[in-house]
Amino acid sequence: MARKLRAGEDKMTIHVYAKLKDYFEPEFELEETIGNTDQLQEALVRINGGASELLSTCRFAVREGFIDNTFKLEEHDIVVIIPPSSGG
Amino acid sequence: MARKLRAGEDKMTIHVYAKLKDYFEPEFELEETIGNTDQLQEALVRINGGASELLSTCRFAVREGFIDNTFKLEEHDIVVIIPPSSGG
Amino acid sequence: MISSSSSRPAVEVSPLSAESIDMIGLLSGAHHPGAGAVVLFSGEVRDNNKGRSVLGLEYEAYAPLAIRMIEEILAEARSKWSLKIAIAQHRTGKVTVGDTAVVVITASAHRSEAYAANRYIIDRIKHEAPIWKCEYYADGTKEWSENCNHQ
Amino acid sequence: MISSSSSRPAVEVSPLSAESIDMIGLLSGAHHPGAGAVVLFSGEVRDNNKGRSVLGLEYEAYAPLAIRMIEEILAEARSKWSLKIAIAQHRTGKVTVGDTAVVVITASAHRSEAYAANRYIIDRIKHEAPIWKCEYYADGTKEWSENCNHQ
Repeated sequence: MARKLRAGEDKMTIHVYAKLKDYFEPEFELEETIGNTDQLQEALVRINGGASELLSTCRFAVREGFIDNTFKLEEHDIVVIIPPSSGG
Repeated sequence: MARKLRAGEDKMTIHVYAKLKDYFEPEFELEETIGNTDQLQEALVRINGGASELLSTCRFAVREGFIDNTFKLEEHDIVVIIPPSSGG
Repeated sequence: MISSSSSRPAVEVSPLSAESIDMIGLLSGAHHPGAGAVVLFSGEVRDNNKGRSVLGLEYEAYAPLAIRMIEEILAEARSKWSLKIAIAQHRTGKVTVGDTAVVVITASAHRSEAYAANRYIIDRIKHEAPIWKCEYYADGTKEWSENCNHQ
Repeated sequence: MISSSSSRPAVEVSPLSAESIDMIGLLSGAHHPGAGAVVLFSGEVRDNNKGRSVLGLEYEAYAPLAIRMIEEILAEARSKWSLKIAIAQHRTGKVTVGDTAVVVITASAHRSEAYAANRYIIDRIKHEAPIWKCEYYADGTKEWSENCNHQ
């Protein structure tokens, strides 16, 4: 997936998959400043509280690698939110 | 394997497989009277003592079913001698 | 996808496929003169799940990460069990009842390794790779599978 | 060879074959709408064994008993793991390096059962069925395998 370079824009882009698409658009932008995955999770719950439980089980990825809450998110990042695999 | 009916003959027929064929013909007849598998094993060791160890690990079958030493062999029986499987 | 213990050219198999999985083609290529055991697993779409009648599934993947994770799982299995061959391919998109959703093929000198590695690979793909399943039911509804660990 | 839990006509597979095993044909027929997991094991002739270079093998069977025992093993596995499909076929006669000597295919709702049953079937066939292997070596000698339990 090619990284988007968008000159002059400082919005964070969010991609969601699978059941998260029941709560969010597959791809959308966040206006607010987000510093880490905890803050991102909080921002998403503000958008749709119904996704709260599901979000608490998700992992996050930037640049095709997993990140945790210690990773410093920057405004132009594309963050992928990864629900649990079905495992079946 | 069709059972051989041989009128007028009272010889026991022996079939051997695999490594036993290094010691015996694949199919041969025994002149002596054999009552059970222990006696059969002894008779075969008398024919070729080199097979003694191998014979002690073999099973015996009559009419496509395994038999043990309690089975009363009769003179017209066809006895199949079954070495251990290779297991590999 | 290169098997380091193989002297033959390795078959390049993409870990994800949007088209039907060519299980027969993959199996036909999965032989090696030093491998006495080949084990194939095919995960196929059942006509029912948890008591509900299923028409088909849709698999969605976060492709770049899914591909990298499957390749890493295969490389780890190859090394751990000295496999001659280890390949896996998972469907994306819509699959119907009877279709193969995922295939794993392993080959090794003896059978214990081929079985163990095969099971290890499918379990890790199912539990770790970012691939999700949406079930379409006969009653017209659909549902994304959540973490259901029955096997 | 009839799977009692199947509503489809069962494929009749002879447990012994003097001709090449049609692994692809057997696998192509081994699908069932209620089976989410298909596992195939192929035992193939390796180019070496215990450090010796192998040209080929010859399998000899006490056919009537071998056939009955394999059928009984399959029936037992079908019942124990509620399999949708359980088939096995073992070669007799000469086989060369790379040839399939024995194939086992199992299919069940979930994968644990298909793996476990497949392994159970091949282990019992290898250890119990009256089928013997003669190895032909590159140095011109041959040898009947005796009880070697490595797997």
